[in-house]
Amino acid sequence: MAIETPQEPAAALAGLDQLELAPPQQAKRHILAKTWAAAWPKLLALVLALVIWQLVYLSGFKSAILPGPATTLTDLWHQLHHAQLWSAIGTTLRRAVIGFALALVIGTVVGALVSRIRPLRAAVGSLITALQTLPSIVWVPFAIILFGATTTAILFVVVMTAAPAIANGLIAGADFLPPLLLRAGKTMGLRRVSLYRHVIMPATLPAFVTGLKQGWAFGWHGLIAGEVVVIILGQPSLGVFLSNDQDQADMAGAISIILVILAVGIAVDLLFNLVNGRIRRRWGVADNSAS
Amino acid sequence: MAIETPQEPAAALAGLDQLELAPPQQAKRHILAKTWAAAWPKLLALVLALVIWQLVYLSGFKSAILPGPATTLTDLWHQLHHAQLWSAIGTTLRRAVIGFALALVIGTVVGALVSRIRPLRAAVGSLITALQTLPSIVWVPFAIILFGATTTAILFVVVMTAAPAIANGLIAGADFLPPLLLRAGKTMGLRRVSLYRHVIMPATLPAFVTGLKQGWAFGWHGLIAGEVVVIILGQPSLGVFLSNDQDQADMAGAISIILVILAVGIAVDLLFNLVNGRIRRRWGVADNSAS
Amino acid sequence: MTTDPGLDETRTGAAIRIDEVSKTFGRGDTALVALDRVSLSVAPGEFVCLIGASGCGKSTLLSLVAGLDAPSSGELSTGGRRTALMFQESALFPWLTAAKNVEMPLRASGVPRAERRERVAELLDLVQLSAFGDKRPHELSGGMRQRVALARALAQDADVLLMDEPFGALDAMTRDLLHEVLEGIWRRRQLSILFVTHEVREAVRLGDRVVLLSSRPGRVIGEFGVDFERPRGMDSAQTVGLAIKIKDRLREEIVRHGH
Amino acid sequence: MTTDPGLDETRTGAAIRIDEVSKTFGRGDTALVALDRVSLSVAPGEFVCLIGASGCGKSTLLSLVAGLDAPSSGELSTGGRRTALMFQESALFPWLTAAKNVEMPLRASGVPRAERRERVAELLDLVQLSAFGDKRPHELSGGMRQRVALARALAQDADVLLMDEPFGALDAMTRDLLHEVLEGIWRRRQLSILFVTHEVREAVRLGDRVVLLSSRPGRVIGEFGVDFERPRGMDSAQTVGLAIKIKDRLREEIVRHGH
Amino acid sequence: GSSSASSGSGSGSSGSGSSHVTLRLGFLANITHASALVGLNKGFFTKNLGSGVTLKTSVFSSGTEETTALLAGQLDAAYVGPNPAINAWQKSSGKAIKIISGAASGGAALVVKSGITSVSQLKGKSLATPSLGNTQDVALRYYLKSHGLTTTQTGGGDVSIKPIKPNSAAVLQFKSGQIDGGWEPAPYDSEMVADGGKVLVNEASLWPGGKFVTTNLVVAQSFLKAHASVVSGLLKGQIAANDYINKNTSAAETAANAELTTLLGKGLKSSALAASFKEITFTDDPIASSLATDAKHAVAVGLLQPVSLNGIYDLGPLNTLLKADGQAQVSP
Ligand SMILES: Nc1ncnc2c1ncn2[C@@H]1O[C@H](COP(=O)(O)OP(=O)(O)OP(=O)(O)O)[C@@H](O)[C@H]1O
Ligand SMILES: Nc1ncnc2c1ncn2[C@@H]1O[C@H](COP(=O)(O)OP(=O)(O)OP(=O)(O)O)[C@@H](O)[C@H]1O
Ligand SMILES: [Mg+2]
Ligand SMILES: [Mg+2]
Repeated sequence: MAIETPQEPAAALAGLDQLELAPPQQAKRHILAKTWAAAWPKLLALVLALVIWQLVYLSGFKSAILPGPATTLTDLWHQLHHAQLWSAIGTTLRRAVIGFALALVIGTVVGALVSRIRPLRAAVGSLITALQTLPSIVWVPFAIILFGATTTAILFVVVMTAAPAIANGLIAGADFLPPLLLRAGKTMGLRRVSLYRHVIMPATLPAFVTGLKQGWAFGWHGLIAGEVVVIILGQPSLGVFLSNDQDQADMAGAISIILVILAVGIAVDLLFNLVNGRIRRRWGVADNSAS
Repeated sequence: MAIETPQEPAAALAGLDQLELAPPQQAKRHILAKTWAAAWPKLLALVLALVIWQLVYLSGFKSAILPGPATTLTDLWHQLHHAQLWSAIGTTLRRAVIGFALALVIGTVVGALVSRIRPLRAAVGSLITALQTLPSIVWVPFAIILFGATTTAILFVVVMTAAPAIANGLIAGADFLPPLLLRAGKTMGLRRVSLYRHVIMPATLPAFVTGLKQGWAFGWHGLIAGEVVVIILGQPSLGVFLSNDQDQADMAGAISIILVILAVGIAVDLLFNLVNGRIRRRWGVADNSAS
Repeated sequence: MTTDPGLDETRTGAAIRIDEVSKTFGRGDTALVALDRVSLSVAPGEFVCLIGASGCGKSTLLSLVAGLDAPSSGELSTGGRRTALMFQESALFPWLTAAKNVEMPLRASGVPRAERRERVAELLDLVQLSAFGDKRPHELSGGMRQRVALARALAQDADVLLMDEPFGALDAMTRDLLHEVLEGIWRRRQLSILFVTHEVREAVRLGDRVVLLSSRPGRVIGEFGVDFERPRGMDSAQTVGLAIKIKDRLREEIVRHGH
Repeated sequence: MTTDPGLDETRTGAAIRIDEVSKTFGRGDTALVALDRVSLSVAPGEFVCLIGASGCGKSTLLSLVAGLDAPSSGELSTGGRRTALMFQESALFPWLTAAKNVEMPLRASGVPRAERRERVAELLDLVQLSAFGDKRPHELSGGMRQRVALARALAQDADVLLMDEPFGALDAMTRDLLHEVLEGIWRRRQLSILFVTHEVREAVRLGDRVVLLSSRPGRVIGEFGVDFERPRGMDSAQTVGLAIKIKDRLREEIVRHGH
Repeated sequence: GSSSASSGSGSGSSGSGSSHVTLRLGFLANITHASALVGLNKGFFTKNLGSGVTLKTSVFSSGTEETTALLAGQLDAAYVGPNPAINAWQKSSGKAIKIISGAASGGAALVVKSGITSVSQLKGKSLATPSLGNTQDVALRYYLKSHGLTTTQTGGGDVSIKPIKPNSAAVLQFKSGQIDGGWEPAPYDSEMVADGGKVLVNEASLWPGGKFVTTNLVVAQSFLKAHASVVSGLLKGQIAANDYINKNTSAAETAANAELTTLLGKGLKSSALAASFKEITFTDDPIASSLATDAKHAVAVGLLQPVSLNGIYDLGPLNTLLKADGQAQVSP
């Protein structure tokens, strides 16, 4: 059914809402400035960390065990020139991504069901948090029983550690859903799945993204734990490298691997930040962090 | 300065807002019903889980290694009658609580600073997530180097795993602070610390509590990892029990300890739920989870 | 969907029937009776305006009618008619643009994409926000948000329209315009409307009937039929005259109630 | 804190000075000029009402004056006076009760606890919400929330009061009452008030001056001094007469602007 | 790495009538399992198993996980220490596995701070072992017990025993003075020596002939029944590997380390590598007596329920091959 507009007053009023566009400004001018603004604090932090580390090293504190930055970075530099390390990063990252994707699906479904179905929430809501507290090594025997020494076993551990965090993020978000939006959705005739898809899901998106971040972090705990125990031939992985270096008391090597894991973590967080920033801009909360 | 009210119209209007109180109703009648509503789904879930477990066991699936519920629960029952287990639970819980308390303070301060100071955020914001991805065993060598084989070393691991999650919860909350509330706080003359205390902190409380929950879970990962490596004389702990049982391929024993950890996790989650429920009622979002 | 503008034969009786409805919030000491045995009915195609003091339970009544809340006692019915509710706050989805907000009810009722786009454009034009379709709620002014919410409510193609102070944040001119728009749609679609407002002249301008609610707890304390010809002016002598009568009546009630 | 109700000697000139202020939102293609070289000043102790179409930049102007946002060009100043802003939305803190919301500005300015309690009780009484002090915002009706926000703004003891449609959600009676309350406080505290409203008669009822803003981009297009005696009635012939004159002027502007 | 087939999850244990068999072999990535490392690296297994058999290797970081995998039917054969072997035997009431060969012997020592020169000085000290109830743990507890020193499973008693995982953490704690020593397998014992420790007891000195089993080769009984010839091929490969190790030690070291490098990304430091090979003897003899004694000791210190090991060995196939090879036969 088309809606007809009364013509005369609308015309009179047109000017009232006439959109005035400003002349296109120097739009891209800021891109370098922005990159710099994002980069300098990181660089400064890095330099500071290195300086402090070097000072600690020079002070001779536990220097028998703790290597200095020079040793460590040389080690890292050498490793970075080996295909081995890159292949390990590749393997581990692939597992992380696949495991995380599985956890995402499972965690989202479980979280959605648990957050919406009251008896289910009462039944297993607390269990989800409890599962999160289980150390990742707990899952390893079960993974081996079910899947043997396979990549699937590692993925199982990743999923078991990551999925509860993701589900919990969703549940936390749904808990603080603005009731007005829920009611608005309902009066529109949105029900169950469509209500979830169009209202609850987007409204909880911020909490959900936080949950994803936590799930990713938890997943890495499981991933490394799994990789250490289940070693797959021809697939060097960061977990194996790390445990091997620790086993051989090669602190420089271990710290190198830690730095690699940190670098991956930072890269992924920057990715999450992109998503987060986008959501924040959409929601109009982008300027909050300014004092 | 006192404010005087014009008297006449107010009097005329008094009736307009006269509060009518309903006669005190059967207030406490529902307490049993409520407890029951919270309990039956849990009991049902428990019974279901046991039945499925028993069926799996009876089907002979991996029965060489997977114990049935009868064996496991008998084992648990026996352990529960030993002071050992209780002492271990006590030790581990005490460490969890102390470590968590420390992480709470550190995570909150770091989160508050990072969420409000833009260059700091750019510098170390992503590092916080990256630190979370570091598997807990990474911290153990550092803990030993710094603190030796002491409880402090274990607490160090707990703090290093839990604090980033708590900080991240706070940051996530601050990211999605409703700008209107922030502006309201500012026009009231709230600045820096008082703005934080009176507006930002309470407004981010929901996300903060979620972060605490995640921090608690992460902390347990660190706790168990620490307890396995740093064994302290005369202080049996759940971590040691778990790793001993796993070492001896005593699945019944290991599952018993897992059940204990789960029980603790569930208990703590119920506690978090109390807090959460209270916040939700305050915020008027308590009825969301109903479909 | 009844596209026939005539009265549906199967639906007899009132479009909205509110029968001895009471609503109490809370329990025990802090219980608060918001509505006390309110009875009211809106005939199909009727435009009823509801007036009452701040906090007297108007919004509560609308959300009961919309089925968002259950009454403590009494019965409500819309005879199975599709009901749309425009909230007192704009209640837009902050993650959607204005256009997408308006589109949402169309998606909910499964209107195909191409038709949706067309309808959204029409509706935005109707509320004078064509140029703002791609803005998000936080980029709109208060009055603009209210107009988007109006467009969204109209997008629902409901038979019963519940409106909670829909024009409260609009300037006189825009309000006048939207009065005409609403009146036009109401006529064409044969809508039954329950319309909450604080502006007595607005109630007289729009309503077939103006119902007065007492302050807490809300009770129906009076009713005025408005029988002069449409379209009426907000500032016409007739409108102002009746408005003054209604106001006097309200004042009287309040003073009596207060003693 | 200036408890002396007289004019502070050190503050000379306007209480609010808005000088050729422009505000553009966004950049590039989607940039939107909300205010275009607006100049306006409010003398100490003056009550200025601002009227303009929906979306013309009134709220934007207030938040610039309050220092919550920076103008794209031009200058603003309140000469260091304490400024309170009552938002268009009530902007109450959802985690605090009504009383605690009202108490917050008092805490912010370090008023001791006992005095705070007393002041809060007074303020709640003033807005007729004494019985609702311990309710949380979600338990209040729209109009009640607006009144709590008013009480909170008054709690600030500012010299300059910026009010964005403060009575939009109130019924006529409550509004009349609060007009008197506000007028009384304004007089006693020698406040400078910039008051946004859509109700032309309300502007005439309260203002020393009524300033008209054109629609987007906002520009000052007219000014009316209101020189008849206070207290004025909303429905008095004088008020209605001037209001009609202002409305006509507005309509004229809009039509011209639209072509 | 010469032998990996990652295709399929392999359920070779059933055989399922097809002529093609997948053999899933588990081992640990350390030098006590050098027979497996060298066998794989030098292709002894693939050669002897023939083209009809796909060898699928699974590498673990601890024997416990191997036991778990064996009992869960995820492995057909595995190199395991004596303890996991006993565990798997006991947990399955003798139904899951058979030990079909030994692989390595020796290679563990009690290393302590240099100031400690006698057992009696251990009183009040704390010592590390790899994990509660493992071979070294049992050995230490039994050794202390036989010298009149008490221990408890929770670290109490005259000497405090701390099972510390991973072994490197024990080395670290020793290095930083948190513990006074540890009964650790190679190469960690030598690492502790390198960090200023001193060997108080070489485990070999406690055993008759200095020989005690460190690594066994076990197979799943179902697999043994279904694919005796495959098991025989596996044994052939293992005999060849041990032969090679004993005859070309330095080449074997290189091969083992190469295999470790493919597995772990980084091989052992040459010092640790050499020390390990020096301490460990690679032999096909399962040194059955030491397993029984080990079990008895474990029972004695309360870490094992009494268990009958009757029938845990099936050395027939091994002896057949040894005989054919002209080597001495072994006895259960
Ligand atoms: N969720 C709730 N919990 C408790 N009390 C509530 C709740 N919602 C409304 N009330 C109370 O019910 C009464 C009626 O509220 P309602 O919002 O219906 O008023 P209203 O007539 O719409 O007022 P206004 O014109 O100010 O919007 C008020 O006293 C309010 O405090
Ligand atoms: N944060 C923002 N981002 C982009 N545009 C904005 C933003 N805030 C306001 N605007 C635009 O600025 C213009 C003026 O908005 P403002 O809220 O000041 O209007 P107003 O005069 O208060 O209208 P109303 O009477 O409807 O409240 C509007 O066109 C609006 O779309
Ligand atoms: Mg209302
Ligand atoms: Mg506005």
